[in-house]
Amino acid sequence: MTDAANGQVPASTDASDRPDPLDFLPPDEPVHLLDPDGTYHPDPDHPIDLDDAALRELYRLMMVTRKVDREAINLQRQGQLGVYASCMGQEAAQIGSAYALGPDDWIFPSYRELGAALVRQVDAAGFLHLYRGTWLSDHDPYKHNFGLMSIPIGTQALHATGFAMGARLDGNPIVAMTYYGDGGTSEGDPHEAMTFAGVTKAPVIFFVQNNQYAISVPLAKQTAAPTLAHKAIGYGMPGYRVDGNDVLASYAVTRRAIDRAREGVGPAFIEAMTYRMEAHTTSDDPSRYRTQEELEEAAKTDPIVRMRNFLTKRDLYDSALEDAIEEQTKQVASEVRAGIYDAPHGDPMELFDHVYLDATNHFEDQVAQLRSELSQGGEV
Amino acid sequence: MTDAANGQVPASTDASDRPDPLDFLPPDEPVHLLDPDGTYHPDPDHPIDLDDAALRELYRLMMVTRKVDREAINLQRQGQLGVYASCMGQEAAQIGSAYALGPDDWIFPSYRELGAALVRQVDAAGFLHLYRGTWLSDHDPYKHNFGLMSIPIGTQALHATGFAMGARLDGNPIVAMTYYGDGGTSEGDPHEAMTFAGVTKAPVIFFVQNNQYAISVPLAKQTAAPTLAHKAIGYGMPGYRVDGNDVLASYAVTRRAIDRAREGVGPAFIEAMTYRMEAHTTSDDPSRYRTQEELEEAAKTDPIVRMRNFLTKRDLYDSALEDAIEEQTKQVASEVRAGIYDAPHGDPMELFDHVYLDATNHFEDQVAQLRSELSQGGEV
Amino acid sequence: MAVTMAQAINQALADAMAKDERVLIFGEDVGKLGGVFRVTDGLQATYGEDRVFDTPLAESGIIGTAIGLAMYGYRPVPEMQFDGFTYPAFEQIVSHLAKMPNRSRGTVKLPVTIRIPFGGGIGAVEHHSESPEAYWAHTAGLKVMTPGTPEDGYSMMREAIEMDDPVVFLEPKRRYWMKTDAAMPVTTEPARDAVVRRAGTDVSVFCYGPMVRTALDAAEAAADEGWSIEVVDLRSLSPLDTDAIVASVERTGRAIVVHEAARNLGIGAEVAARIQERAFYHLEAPVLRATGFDTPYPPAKLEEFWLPDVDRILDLVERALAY
Amino acid sequence: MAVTMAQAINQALADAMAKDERVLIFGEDVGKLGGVFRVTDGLQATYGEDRVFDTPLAESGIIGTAIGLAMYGYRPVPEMQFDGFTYPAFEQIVSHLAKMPNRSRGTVKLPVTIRIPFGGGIGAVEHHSESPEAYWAHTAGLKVMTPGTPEDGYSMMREAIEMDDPVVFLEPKRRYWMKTDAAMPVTTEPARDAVVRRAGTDVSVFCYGPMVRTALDAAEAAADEGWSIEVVDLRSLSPLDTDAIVASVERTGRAIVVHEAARNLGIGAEVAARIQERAFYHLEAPVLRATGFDTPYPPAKLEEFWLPDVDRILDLVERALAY
Ligand SMILES: Cc1ncc(C[n+]2csc(CCOP(=O)(O)OP(=O)(O)O)c2C)c(N)n1
Ligand SMILES: Cc1ncc(C[n+]2csc(CCOP(=O)(O)OP(=O)(O)O)c2C)c(N)n1
Ligand SMILES: [Mg+2]
Ligand SMILES: [Mg+2]
Repeated sequence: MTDAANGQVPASTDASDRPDPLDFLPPDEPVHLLDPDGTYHPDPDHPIDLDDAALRELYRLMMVTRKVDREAINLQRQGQLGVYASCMGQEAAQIGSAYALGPDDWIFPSYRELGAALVRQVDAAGFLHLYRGTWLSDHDPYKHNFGLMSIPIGTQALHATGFAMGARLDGNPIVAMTYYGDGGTSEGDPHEAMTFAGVTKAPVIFFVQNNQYAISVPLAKQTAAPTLAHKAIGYGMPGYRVDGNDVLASYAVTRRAIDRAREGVGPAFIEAMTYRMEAHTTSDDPSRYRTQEELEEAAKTDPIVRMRNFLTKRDLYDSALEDAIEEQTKQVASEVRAGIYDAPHGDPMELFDHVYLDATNHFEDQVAQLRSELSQGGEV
Repeated sequence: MTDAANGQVPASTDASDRPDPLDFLPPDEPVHLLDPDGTYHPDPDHPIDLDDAALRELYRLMMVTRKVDREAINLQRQGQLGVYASCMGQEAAQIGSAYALGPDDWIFPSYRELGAALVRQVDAAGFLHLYRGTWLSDHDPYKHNFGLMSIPIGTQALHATGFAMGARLDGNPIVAMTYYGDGGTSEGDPHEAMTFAGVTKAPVIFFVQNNQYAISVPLAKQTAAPTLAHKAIGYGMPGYRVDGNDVLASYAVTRRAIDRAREGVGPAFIEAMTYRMEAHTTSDDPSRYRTQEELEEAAKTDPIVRMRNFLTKRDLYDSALEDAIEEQTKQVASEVRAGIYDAPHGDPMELFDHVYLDATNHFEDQVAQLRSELSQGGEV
Repeated sequence: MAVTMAQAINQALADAMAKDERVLIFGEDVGKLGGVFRVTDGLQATYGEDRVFDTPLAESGIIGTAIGLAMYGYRPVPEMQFDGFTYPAFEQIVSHLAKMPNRSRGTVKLPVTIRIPFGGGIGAVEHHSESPEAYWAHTAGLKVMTPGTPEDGYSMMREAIEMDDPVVFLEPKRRYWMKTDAAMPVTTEPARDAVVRRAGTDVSVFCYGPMVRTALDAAEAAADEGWSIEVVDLRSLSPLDTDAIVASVERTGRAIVVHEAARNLGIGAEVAARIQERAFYHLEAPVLRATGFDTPYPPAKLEEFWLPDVDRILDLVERALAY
Repeated sequence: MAVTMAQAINQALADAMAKDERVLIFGEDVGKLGGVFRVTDGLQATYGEDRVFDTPLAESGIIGTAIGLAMYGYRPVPEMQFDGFTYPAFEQIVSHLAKMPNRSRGTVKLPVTIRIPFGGGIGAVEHHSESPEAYWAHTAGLKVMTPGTPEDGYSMMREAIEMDDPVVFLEPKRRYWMKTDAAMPVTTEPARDAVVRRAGTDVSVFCYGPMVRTALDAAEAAADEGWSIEVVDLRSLSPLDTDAIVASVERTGRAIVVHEAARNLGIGAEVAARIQERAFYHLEAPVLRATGFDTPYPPAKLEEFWLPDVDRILDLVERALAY
């Protein structure tokens, strides 16, 4: 184990075991398949195995996401939601990547993943109940393979890693993907998650949407790393970089990482370059930290326009499709409005029901107290 | 800021600002200047600006460290210390690196840095009081520019970083160096420390002694990184690698990183390849997890023998030096024994004195209680 | 001109920075944005990016570097953006900030003031309405204080920053918009002293931070029922001003503790334990606790049912008087 | 053949793994080394490296991945190597492990048992003798239990692992070498129940974990003075068995709580608060607390002066009887 001949004390892994570190480094430029005008640049390393219906579906999902997102902002303005964190501008990153997963794969999201949620068919109004405060979470994670939205930054990366470790142990060929932001890469938890994933070769994908800001803090104040993807080598996994406003590139890069993980090769890190078009949340005032010009520049990279241009060039886009999608987005938006406006207020007595799963009667007196307060107030 | 022309959303730092990432990667092999037989390989990138007295001093410091270390193990066996974490085998890494610091620079150590402590002239018996449990710490950090020994793994990396941020803010050209182990690289705190250091260009050196084990856990189970030094690029700082059993290489590599930091270029990470020759602590039983052969192989890379061979080849070592050092180590060892055996038992009433610096009388009754217990027991 | 609690704290930070150039402010979004509650608004513009700066998104990093900066000689005032996001920094706060001065036998001073907007009542999403004060108060070596008025927001903040001990400074976020006509700067009682906000003879109500206003409202309502409530604002949660607590109970014979935090092992437990230890023969009824329930903080639409309010306090007043 | 507490827990882990292949054990050095206290000794050899494995050195990582493994369907039994090293995992324990089942309205089950050797008395260096139980007990959603005997070490561990709720299982490290002649497996009372370890009529002494033995010794010594002490082992620190506590005080009229943790906001505060709430008219003396002091844990040479012992308990017994 030690190589006394030249007096060196080498690492306990043999040099021959070691993968070539340079393979873990990101390419100089993010992978990019679609120009803003829709021109497609095929890339043999990143093939697109999608038929016409699937290409249209990606577009449709982005359009629905944008519409629900807009509706959520309206609902917040109307006082129906307490707050909302928009994913506008990030639809391609989310939908391209989530679409690359198999049906049994899992997602461990942050609070901004409406697009990914819609790919997993999470009910849009249900998704928004977190923001309305009806209940802390509304969907059944096991029905959609979509974990609870995690608000404490980066913490869900560990849940994804543990889940993937479990799948690997169980011989179950599924992959877990976790989403977080550029800011999230600074927290200790994603660091520990990547460390565990590297060592256990857990089939987990760390998908980071680099939308340039953590609330008001720009990337340059977040890290001095050449790119976020350069972090991956430090955990013995590849760091990929992709143009996150290019839904095809997001799909293809993620797909490659997923296939690799499913084969048991190990985890991967993906940095998707994108831009947060809206305020951090509806409570935020971005005029304090970014300029109108910057925003206008960024708007020119809109992921939806780009995909529409591509579909048009391919003759996959026509007014029939346009009308159908418009119809559908309107429908979804009205369902969302109804789902929120008509939502039950939540039963206060349920507060005690899920604190412990094994029944315990230790807060009987508190249950009684609340019941009596409610009956006095006549509130329920 | 966004480059709409090709539809890419680049990072908010200009490409021209970015340093060449490859500069941050470690060399293929650790820097190594001395062969086990003492042959010296000059390296223009790592000059040794030490005169003969200094070369002898490095050797002397290693010898004293080894002796005090051995004495500490004896004292533990005699029941004088509760436990002790030996640095045997790691003397070159610690002493070479600490010797490279200027007098006003600071060290933020873990629990295993006896060698570094002796370079900073921390009293050896005082150092051991932590292990004896006389008091939680005995030396004055401001007298030696040597922080408190940190037992929770990796946490001191943040203190070093904050200190260095402070120095930079203050225009004070000092450098802070923090020591931790291979296992420590997995914790969240060093990750956050390197992130902060990278962004603020704090003059801090992360010096990791890769002694192959975290208690019983070998490096391969700690991380899948190609080497620990490959972590540095993820924070925008260079990752150096050095043969930690080569005191000259440890000195030279650290010196280079320190000079760079002092000039304001920013932090650096150093991985020193070494080997923990003793048990993790005196409470540990390493026979459970490593073989006698492995230990014997490692013993061949002894850093002290190597330096002695070098001095001999240079005609800097003779029996006069040998005798003088032997005399001195004996002297130090007997001082340590005396310092420990004669140590006061600690005044229990002092337990209340430093909890708050601004006096408060809120635990008066507890003070009274202890005083009464002591007088009843007649223990003090 | 009326001043809000948020403005009063902002003014205290500005004045502390003006007085002592060793004072530094940092955290997530405290710079250009001025903090999500605008408590650090304008400070970066006035004092520059060296003294008021945004950090990477890492709470352990914020507190750990604050410790290093304090060791260097600065007086850091780091912000934790919300109560629920202090937990990643728990290790640095509990094992290092609280212990290092003691561990060094007083050699190392850590004059760090951690600002934390805390508590519920603003309809926020999960993790944004926590009341973690008991975690800090149980930790020897930390001072824990919380203002219940804009005046205290100013004065206690100044005192916290000037103190050589580490302070966890809990800002009652739902009272950020509470106003006073008092002119700043203002000096109120020393932070270590509890203050009687309203004198009374029947029941002592102990409260702090966001619940001071609520307790005063309850006292007002109780007066209509003919009950005379004494409202005591604890202000310092660690150390507690036990003498003032006991003195009040000696006057009234009955006590209620009010806080948002869950009841189990909340500050109310310690206050009750001390009262019965020190004023056993004065008690005419058990010390009762009007608190949040022993459940995680509820979703926004249900918080009104969870949080202690005037009615919950009055219920207990009635119960206490029935003994 | 006598069995130590450490061996009893080891046996419980082995039996749980044999019974249910979803049980996983992991943490720092739990594999080949068998844990620094050898509590997991031999388990990796028997159950393989897939089910018993060493993790990287990262406590948040250990608990965070335990949550993910539990979501997948495993029943993880992670180890925190020492009490003082649980703090880096505080965020994952408090914000996720404790809250996720509630947040998901019961959909997500997290049957995780965190093993933590805790408490002082073994002459260890700093951070190795902490008593953090109040932090966990204050956190709704966690169950907190600690055995005071080898039999409970076995039986409560089996129960914890079979429970669907997250459990913080505190192992009193200075009692690891305490012996019993009872044969394993053994089934003791359900973990939720407090148990009267010695009946008495004059004063109730409530204790748990490492202090059970100490309280029994104190009761023995008190008998020589003619005082009859009832010793109640709380076992579950959250939820507390309030009924049993109150019943004991109704019998004796006097109560003392004993724990190593600092007094301020320790478990004793909550026990005292509940006793006076529920047994006000039965109390003939205030509930007193024999605890560690409100200071950081002392260096090894001074721990005997800091830790509660027979004398400190007897002092309080005498004080309680003097009322
Ligand atoms: C542990 C923690 N600290 C602080 C916050 C407050 N906070 C919410 S979002 C946010 C910025 C996140 O930035 P990034 O990770 O880039 O994700 P983005 O919001 O841009 O999608 C902050 C600081 C939090 N939610 N969790
Ligand atoms: C936060 C924390 N977790 C666990 C421990 C227990 N522990 C003490 S030393 C050690 C291994 C450290 O390994 P490494 O970082 O490689 O340093 P080395 O001991 O080899 O010098 C562990 C797990 C600790 N001290 N702190
Ligand atoms: Mg972002
Ligand atoms: Mg090591």
